[in-house]
Amino acid sequence: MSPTQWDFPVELCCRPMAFVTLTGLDVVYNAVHRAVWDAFCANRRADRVPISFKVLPGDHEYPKCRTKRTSYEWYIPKGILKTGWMNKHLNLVPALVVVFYELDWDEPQWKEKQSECATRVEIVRQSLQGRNTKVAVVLIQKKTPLPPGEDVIASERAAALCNACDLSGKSLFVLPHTDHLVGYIIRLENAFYEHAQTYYYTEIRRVKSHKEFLNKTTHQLLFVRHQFKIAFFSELKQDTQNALKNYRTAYNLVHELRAHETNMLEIKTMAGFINYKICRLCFQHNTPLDAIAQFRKHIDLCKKKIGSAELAFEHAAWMSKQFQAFGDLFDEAIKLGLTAIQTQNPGFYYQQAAYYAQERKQLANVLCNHDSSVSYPNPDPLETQTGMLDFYGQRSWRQGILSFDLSDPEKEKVGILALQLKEKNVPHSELIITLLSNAVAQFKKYKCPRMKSHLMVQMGEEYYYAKDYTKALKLLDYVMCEYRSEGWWNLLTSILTTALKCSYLMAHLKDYITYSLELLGRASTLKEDQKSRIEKNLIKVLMNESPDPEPDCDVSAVKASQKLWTDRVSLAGSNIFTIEVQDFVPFVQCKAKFLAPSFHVDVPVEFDIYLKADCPHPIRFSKLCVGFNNQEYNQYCVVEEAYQKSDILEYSSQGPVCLVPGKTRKFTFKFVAKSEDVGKKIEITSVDLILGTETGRCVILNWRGGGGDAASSQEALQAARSFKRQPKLPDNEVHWDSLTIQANTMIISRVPNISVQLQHEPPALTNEMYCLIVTVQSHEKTVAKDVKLTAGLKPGQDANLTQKTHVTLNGTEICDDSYPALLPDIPVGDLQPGEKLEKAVYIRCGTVGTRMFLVYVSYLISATVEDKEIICKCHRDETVTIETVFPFDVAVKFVSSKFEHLDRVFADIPFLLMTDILSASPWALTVITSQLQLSASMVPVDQLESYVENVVLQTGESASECFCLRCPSVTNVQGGVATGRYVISWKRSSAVESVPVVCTVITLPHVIVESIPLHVNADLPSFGRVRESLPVRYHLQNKTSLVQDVEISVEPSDAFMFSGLKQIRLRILPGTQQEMLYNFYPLMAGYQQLPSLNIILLRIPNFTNQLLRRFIPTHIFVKALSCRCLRDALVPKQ
Amino acid sequence: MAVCIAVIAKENYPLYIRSIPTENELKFHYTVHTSLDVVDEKISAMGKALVDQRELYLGLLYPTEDYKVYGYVTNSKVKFVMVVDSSNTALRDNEIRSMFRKLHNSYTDVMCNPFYNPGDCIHSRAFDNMVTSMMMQVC
Amino acid sequence: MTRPEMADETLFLLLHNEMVSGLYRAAEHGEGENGRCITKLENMGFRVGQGLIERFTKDTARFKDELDIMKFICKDFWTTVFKKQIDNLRTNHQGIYVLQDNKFRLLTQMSTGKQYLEYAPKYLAFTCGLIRGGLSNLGIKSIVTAEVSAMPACKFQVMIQKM
Amino acid sequence: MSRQAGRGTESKKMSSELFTLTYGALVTQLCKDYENDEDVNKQLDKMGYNIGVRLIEDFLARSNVGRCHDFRETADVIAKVAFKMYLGITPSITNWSPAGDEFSLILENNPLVDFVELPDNHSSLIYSNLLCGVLRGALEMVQMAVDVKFVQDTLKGDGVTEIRMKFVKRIEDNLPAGEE
Repeated sequence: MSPTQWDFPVELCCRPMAFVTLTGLDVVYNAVHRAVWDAFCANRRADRVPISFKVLPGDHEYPKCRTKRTSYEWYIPKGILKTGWMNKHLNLVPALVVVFYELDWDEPQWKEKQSECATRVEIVRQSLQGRNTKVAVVLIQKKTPLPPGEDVIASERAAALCNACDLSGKSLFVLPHTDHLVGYIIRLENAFYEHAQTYYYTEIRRVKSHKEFLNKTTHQLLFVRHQFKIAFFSELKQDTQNALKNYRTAYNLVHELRAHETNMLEIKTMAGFINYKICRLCFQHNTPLDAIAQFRKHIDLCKKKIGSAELAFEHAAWMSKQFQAFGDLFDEAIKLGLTAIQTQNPGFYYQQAAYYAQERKQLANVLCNHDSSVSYPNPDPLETQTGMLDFYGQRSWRQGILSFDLSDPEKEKVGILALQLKEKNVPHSELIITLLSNAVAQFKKYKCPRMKSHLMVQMGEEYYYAKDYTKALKLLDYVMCEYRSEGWWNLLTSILTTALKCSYLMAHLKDYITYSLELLGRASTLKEDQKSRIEKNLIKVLMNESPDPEPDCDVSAVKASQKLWTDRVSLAGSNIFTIEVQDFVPFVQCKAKFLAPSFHVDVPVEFDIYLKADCPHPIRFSKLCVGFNNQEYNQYCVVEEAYQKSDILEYSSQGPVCLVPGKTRKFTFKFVAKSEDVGKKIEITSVDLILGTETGRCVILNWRGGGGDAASSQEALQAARSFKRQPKLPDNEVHWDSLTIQANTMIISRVPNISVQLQHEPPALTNEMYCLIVTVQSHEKTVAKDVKLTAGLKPGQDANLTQKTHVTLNGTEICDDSYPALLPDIPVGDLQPGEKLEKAVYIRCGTVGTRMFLVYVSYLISATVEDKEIICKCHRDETVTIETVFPFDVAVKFVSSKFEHLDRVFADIPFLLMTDILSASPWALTVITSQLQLSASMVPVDQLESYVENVVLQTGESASECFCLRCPSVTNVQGGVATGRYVISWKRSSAVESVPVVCTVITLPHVIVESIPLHVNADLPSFGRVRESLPVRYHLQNKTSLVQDVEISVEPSDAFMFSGLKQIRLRILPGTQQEMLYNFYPLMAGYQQLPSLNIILLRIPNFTNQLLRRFIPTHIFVKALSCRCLRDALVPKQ
Repeated sequence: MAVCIAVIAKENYPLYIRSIPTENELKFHYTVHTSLDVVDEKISAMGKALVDQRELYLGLLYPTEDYKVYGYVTNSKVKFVMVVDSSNTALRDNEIRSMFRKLHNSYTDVMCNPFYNPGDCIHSRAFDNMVTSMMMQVC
Repeated sequence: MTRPEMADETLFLLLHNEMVSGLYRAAEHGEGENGRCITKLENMGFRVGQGLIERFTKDTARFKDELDIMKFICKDFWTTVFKKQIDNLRTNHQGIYVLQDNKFRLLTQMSTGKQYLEYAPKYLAFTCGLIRGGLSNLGIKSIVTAEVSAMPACKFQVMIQKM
Repeated sequence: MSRQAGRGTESKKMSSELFTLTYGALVTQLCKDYENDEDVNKQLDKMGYNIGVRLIEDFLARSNVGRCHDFRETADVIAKVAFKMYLGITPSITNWSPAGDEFSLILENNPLVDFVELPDNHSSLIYSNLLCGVLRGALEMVQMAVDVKFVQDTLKGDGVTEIRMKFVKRIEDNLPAGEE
């Protein structure tokens, strides 16, 4: 924005710096000079002294200095501060003039040069007539100077030059233009800075010196002026402390001035300036609280200083500016590191500035509404010869006139008129909005969301006044939800009202309707009459007519919009608007409720839609339709009425979708669920309520899900807690609050009407074909079609079970591993009502353990729902847990021919294999047969045949067999020799013929085979008799391939006498055998130990008798005497 | 005396707002609403504060040009906001304090009225009178 | 308002008993089904709790945290209402508190021991509500249940529902 | 800011708020449960009666007042002892009927109605009707049939609360009075 009359002048706002002019530099054509100048200007950082340089020609004319006043006796000041003054000392009157001159000490034409330099200095001095401005000379030299003192010529010529130019040595400088330029420059400018400071110091002294001449009566203005000047010079001198001090006094002095309507503006202007300086310095000194305090004081002092009533807006403008300026200073300080807080941040000042800007606007509207005939006065009373005022804050048409009574009232009038007419063209809203948005930015930063929203509302409203409706709506729309969500209804209402106006003036249909919907709703705090006005308008709009204008809208704007509306109307038809009402509080409330959380597929799904209107008059809707996650159903859930456009106006409470205010209306819907939706969730995804008709305009109020809106949840909560009595309602009506939304339901399959029974005889025996008889009976009224049976291992159990379980329908043969664990969907045809069906399922379990089996019967049946044929898929399932056990345990052992347990057998020597089958099954088993399948390394000694054929074993009974085997040769392998397999064929005794025999194979244990050098066996009768001879024949067989020397001895025993070789050594050839005969003669009866036969193999010392004992008997039973013998014994010997 | 007195629910919606009829009430509604920013801040800050600092009286929320806004929060997180004319310098912190106390007592009685449903807007003669007295009384 | 600070306890106990039996009587006469009696008593307690806590916390400092509040309930609140403190407060620090009263006022006039155990719930519903209401007004949503093993001792379990 | 110190240390005395609020909750609950105020009043009276018949025992036990000789004496005991003991107030006894069989209890303030503000839709509710029931029940236990009702109520905007009691008859054989 271009600076207005109220903006502070730049010279006030800038930071005052010592003003130094540089002459004798040709920065355009002379490269060296250029370089020098650049060195002065280039990067002036904080560490460089604060000087503002300016290059001027040597003969530049500086402002003339007025001749010093000798006495203030008759002097009457015409104003407080000249508008030119600050600028003069910032940019026109230098503190120091520097004359640059190229001159080396060894200059040949020294004389000439010296005098030229002198004249240059003189010229400068001339034009600074009467000022204290210092002059300095800088010699630009090509050579680097020698250290001081060493260069004799230099020092003397320097002295010469000084008095030629009548300069003190301190004011003569040498600038060797070498590579260290910048260094020299910095030294130079520091020197300049000192000169400047002394200059400003003297200026301060000068001003102070006037003081004594002044008197309180006539020179009040001067007190202020001088104080200000001192402060300002102090600033130039960079003495901010004193500056501040003096500004403060200046400030107090301003307020001591006699204020009057005519000089009010001047006083306020100056007060404003000084206040600005003070605050600025306070912030600079990092004492923000002082700044704030000063500002508060300032405002309190000036608030009421309004000035002339006709120009009241000026005061507002001025106030606004004060606040804005302070806000800026504050913000500036923060940028430089000051920390602000939530309750004390620049935002408040911008906000206040905006507030005064608004006030200014209102005042302007009142004071400046001259009708168009009034023209701007000519000549322009605001014009001045210079184009500017002489003193800050004076009236152009009476500058310098101090008398309080208006010398020329006519002139005054014209002047005021001019100002008023000017004010008329000020873009107030623009100003206000800028300030507001500044404030918004601040409050955003300091966590004040609500304040922010509030300001945005104001911005919106301002845009509305500025007729920028689009922007207005954008803002209002943005903040509405804040107020809605926090439930500040009357704030929301007022915002909506403005929004409605905007949308009306833009003839923006959708918005217009949306806002109307909410303004009619329960959240709106509008009066009934307003509501019914809006409702009427809404209906008009729906009937494709123009609505009446909103109250107190700008007349011209209304005209414009009416035009727009008529245009809109003309292009009627196809005007369908969908409005998502969920997120605000529309005037119709909606709740959808399924009657049950789940429905069987063969009963109709039912739900209610409850609607309630909060608008003043009954209203008719053309259509109500409900949307589902499965659109299939949408078609069944529509209520529609065909009515003429005209009906809409007359509020007859008839018609399917007519809502009477405050009454809860219920719509019940029914539909038949699709059978493919069984097991799925049906969800109401939308409820659409259509207002108006396609022919006219048509609004679709759309609720996502089962209704509800921005306010409903809180209301529900309150209602739940309430102790209020709810008046009794007729049965068909309900209390709105007591309704809860239930927007989804499950579709579950039809209840099956069949029975499934299972018969079987647990436990199952490993590997048998376990029979499970499934009996299905239909109790359906109609035929159950396409009955399918799924049977087998219930899925989701241990994976290994699946490998070891096999199911088949064919029980006549053992099924192998190729069979599945579960037989899916075995078709078993149809079932007539009452019909019974039996199916045997055979299960083979390869391992013991518990298994869960599933029997699942599914079928189709047609049902009529709402006289609509549907095919329902029903199913019933049964699960059963079956234990599998071993049918029997088989024990196997090896024994010697003497039935002694063997842990090893001897090559080529017969031994016995004994098997023992112990039934573990609770059911009787029939062993069909058994079979011994020998491995190659074993040979049977005699014919192998089963001894247990068709043996029936009850639980716990066992059947044994014994086979005589021989292992021909020692083919010893690690872990012994494989014996073979023992195969038992069996079935349940109870099982029918057709049931297959189960073969259980037992792998026989391995046995260790050893060779033996000498095999001995004995022939002897099975028993002996006392005193009867008992012949025993021992066969000794050499199993080695060597001749064996054998030493045999028989130890005597008390129970026997015997005849035969007592001790003998003999030799047995390889592979042959020797026979020894003994005749034992038992002496006593009983189980007697035989005389023991000891054999020693000379070649094989470790051949022990223990080994022998394996083969030959050690005891024998001896019977008592026979009678005959007794008698013989009794006959005495003659 | 107060120019506007408001009771704000735990959830920050207004339970009761009354302002002197002469002024534009909407303005006060905004003032009260915006002051909640500061209340929120103070409460959240207070959580950490020491016991003696956890006073119910929140003090001056923020000053505007022409009004001072004070705050108070009950243990049930219901907020009282009182707007006072800045020109009215007679009102010291202590007066404000005691006014809030009165308000709180009166509110408590409302809470104890069996026919009042907590969370609903306050319609109570007794409370009205109390508020009126505070807006009338010249401190 | 000049209101008498004290009322007589007997009157309250009788009132409470009569509330319980009155409600059940009404329920039997088909005026409101039986199951809702407990709920009704609980709701009444809730409302009373809200009111009481508002009064009792009028002069207290703002609470520091949940535990601070629970302590207040066990000490000040309980004392004011039942003339004794809760005997034992335990918590798992995950939002479950168990308040144990070894001689609960509303059970003392019923014969001690296990004799009338099954009637106890009726006589505790109101108090459960009282606690819940108090807490809810202090901004703590909770579920309160009671458990009696041997009268007149009684445990109230408060389950805080985080929002 | 010291927290509420534990009150009601001396036995039998307790925070009146609990009683008042509980009664309030009861009344509002009944208002919700019953169709109209008349039913509520009935219910309150009935409950009061049941309380009364029990309260009397406690009363006789704790206040060792002997048998009353006439209705006036009864009135005094009710006002000066019973009300004081149970509600901490002492209503004044006024406008006796000439026959001396009827009098009024005037309650300046009624603890039951502290904080209560009747909504407009409960014009016919007799908020404190429980008291009538209590008095009736209690007296019946001492063989006195009385008729008790509110004739003024501060809740209804009357200056005071007035309970009117009328002596009906002596009950000769005291039949055990069960709950009504």
